[in-house]
Amino acid sequence: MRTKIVSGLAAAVDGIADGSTVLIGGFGLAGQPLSLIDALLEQGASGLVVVSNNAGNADFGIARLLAAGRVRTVICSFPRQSDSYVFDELYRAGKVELEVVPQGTLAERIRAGGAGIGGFFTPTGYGTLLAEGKETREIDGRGYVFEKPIRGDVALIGAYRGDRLGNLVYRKTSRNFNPMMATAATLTIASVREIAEVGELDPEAVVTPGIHVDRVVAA
Amino acid sequence: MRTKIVSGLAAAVDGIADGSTVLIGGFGLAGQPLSLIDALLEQGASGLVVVSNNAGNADFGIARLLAAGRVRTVICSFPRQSDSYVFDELYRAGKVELEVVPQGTLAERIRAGGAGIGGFFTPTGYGTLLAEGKETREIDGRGYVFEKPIRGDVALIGAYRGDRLGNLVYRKTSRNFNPMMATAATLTIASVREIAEVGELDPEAVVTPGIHVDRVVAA
Amino acid sequence: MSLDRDALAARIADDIPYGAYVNLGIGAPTLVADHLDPAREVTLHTENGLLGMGPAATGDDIDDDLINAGKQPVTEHPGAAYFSQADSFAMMRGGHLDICVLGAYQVSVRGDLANWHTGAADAIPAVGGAMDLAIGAKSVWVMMDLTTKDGASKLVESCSYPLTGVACVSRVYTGRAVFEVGAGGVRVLDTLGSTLDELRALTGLELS
Amino acid sequence: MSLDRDALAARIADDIPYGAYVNLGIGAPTLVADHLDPAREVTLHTENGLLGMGPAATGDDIDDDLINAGKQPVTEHPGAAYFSQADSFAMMRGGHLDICVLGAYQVSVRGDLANWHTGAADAIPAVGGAMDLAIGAKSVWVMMDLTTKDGASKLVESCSYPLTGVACVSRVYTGRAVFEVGAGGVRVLDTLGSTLDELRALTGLELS
Repeated sequence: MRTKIVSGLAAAVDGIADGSTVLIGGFGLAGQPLSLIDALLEQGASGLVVVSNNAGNADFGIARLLAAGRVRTVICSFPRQSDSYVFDELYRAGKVELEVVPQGTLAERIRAGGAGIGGFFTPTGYGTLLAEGKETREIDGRGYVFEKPIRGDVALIGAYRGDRLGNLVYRKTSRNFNPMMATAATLTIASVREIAEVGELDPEAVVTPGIHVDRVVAA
Repeated sequence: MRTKIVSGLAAAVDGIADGSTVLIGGFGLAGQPLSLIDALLEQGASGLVVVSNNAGNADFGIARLLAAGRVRTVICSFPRQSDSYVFDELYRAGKVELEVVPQGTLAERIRAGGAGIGGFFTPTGYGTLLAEGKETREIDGRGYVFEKPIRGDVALIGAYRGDRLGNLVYRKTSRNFNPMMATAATLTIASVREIAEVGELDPEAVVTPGIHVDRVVAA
Repeated sequence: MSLDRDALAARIADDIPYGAYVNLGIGAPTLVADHLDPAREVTLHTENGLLGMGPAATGDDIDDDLINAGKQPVTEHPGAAYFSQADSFAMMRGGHLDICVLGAYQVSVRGDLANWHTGAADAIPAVGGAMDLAIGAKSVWVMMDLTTKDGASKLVESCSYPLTGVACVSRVYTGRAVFEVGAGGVRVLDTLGSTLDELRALTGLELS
Repeated sequence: MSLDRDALAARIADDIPYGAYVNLGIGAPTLVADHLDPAREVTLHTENGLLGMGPAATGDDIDDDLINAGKQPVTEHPGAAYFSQADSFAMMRGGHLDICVLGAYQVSVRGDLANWHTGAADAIPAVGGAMDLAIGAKSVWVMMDLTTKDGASKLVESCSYPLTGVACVSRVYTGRAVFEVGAGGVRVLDTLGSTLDELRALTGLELS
């Protein structure tokens, strides 16, 4: 019987290559797949490009990957937080590159990556530093900035429940970036708090259909 | 107490102006808001631009609006059906204009209209008749066509259940174009089969949050 | 020798790998569903907003809210999911489907597809999801007769009908033979008992 | 005379119309929520994916999965809805929110907003949702002190800090006065007891 459920975190992150672009779900801690990030650290891949809303908190999650020197570039909307000292130090030391993207543009670029859209015009950021060097266009009298899709080699997803077909549901605001990231990577790995039986998840309420998910691990 | 629920179909379609662009949900009959369309016919607005997947079936729904001469232009993906004789005759007689849009592009253009996106590049239709006269661009070696957002003055939505705040859920494949259309109109009017109490709809499973809906009518 | 439509559908079903996500176009391709071995756990997508589509609905199972892209009543399998058409076509356009099987008027040797418009001056254009399906799946297969009723080859050097998609088809299943098409031109994958000379005569193409 | 931060929040709350959909930015603007009359049925949006946000969560109500854009635990009201950040920012960018109340470093007389970056050479840039909020809502209101601690006006002819959005703010609430800004320049809406001359002295602007 077909199953995307893998046993154990090591199996979940198996095969992630050095230099991969890794999309990591979560907004702050909500929906951040901490156990998968720890497993990725264990697995050893380095030279990573991490795409996430933040650049790590305190000494866990993305901050651990950063502290271990595994991350070459961070693409995020908000690196600076009260407890982002790991990122801050690396950044000031020139040891990690940063691309700052407005939060809604980040979400939309990832969605575009998963949806086969080649790029789009957004009014967000028009006339600001973050639009410098980017194509702009006036459409119906309003200024827009051209933004390109973002895709990952891998996505690490923090979900609530998932079944063996890969169907996922999230819980409250931990949904955040996870559904788009699940669609935009070559290998999508989801950690779930509970495994559901096939048919248990309401087909009207599945947020990420199984087609977008390659591996599911209970963690 | 605030409520978006209106009593009766006449109140639901009140104020729709001649010349309006009307987004009409549904794919074939599933999710097509037949009672709202009938009410619009009764209300009398003419010179309408109708945006919908199809151009009417037999003698009901959009076909009734067409037969009554209320529609100036149809923007749709698939006008020709076994029972689209009303549209077919008007079209051949030069009495209605037609813009044919690939189905996925139609869905994405309406989504863009509701999401404040100024336009996007899609690979769909590249190198075909439907891309003639449109801007194209090669991105990472693939050809794309530039497509613009679609917005409506009015959206007529066929939902399953809705509450007084305007939250909506759909049923099975009757969801189709309805959620995007609900976001892309100045005035969004939803017909629902059942009114739900506030709090009855699972916040995780609401497909159209109430912010997108102006009027709800049980019909 | 040649396969009839049902045998051809069975052959296509047999070529679909275990666990694939598949969209079957309106018309003959829907026959493929009847031949899919359930043990192979193929998941069917219908672009009007359902992944995990089951067989056609009959009798009391008919539900007006549950239809396929051809607007026929269908059923859902356990583990199904519903979504909007924006999400459904994002799934298609984003390359998440493994295989799409489509009918065609013509396919060119480099994989151009013509299946939405005859080009007739009085035809009412109607594209539906055809152009999205043509360019969306990882592999696009065509199921068609090799020739028209008049004997003209539908596998052609260059399509005379308006295109649905450019260089998008990788494989063409006909009752007379199975072909590979694409940047490298056309190649016969399976003669289905025909001789190459017979196929050359039917198509007017240099075949090997 | 001037309003303290809490009184200013109350004043803003009082200006929000019945039934409005509102996003309150991180920092001082969140105080506005405490002053909203429930009878006015204002619906709060938090851009991390919730419409129908309730008050801050305390004690047993704290749920790590339910936070606001400032990552503080909050609650949900009956009739709430959760959605992805793509949908949440589509809601914002698409102009569906009625009002967004934001803090600011500077606002120009034509409504330019600077609230994300001090421009300091060693600052780590971090924009979050600021640029989306700046251009998304139907009306963008700023809640800020009129002057910095050093006495420099934050309402300026032209922003010296990097912009968050161009010509996007329509109203500026400060403890000293309420201003309208935009294409027509700046206008005092409510002096809150200050004299025009006092406000001119504080801002260095031609005010009327």
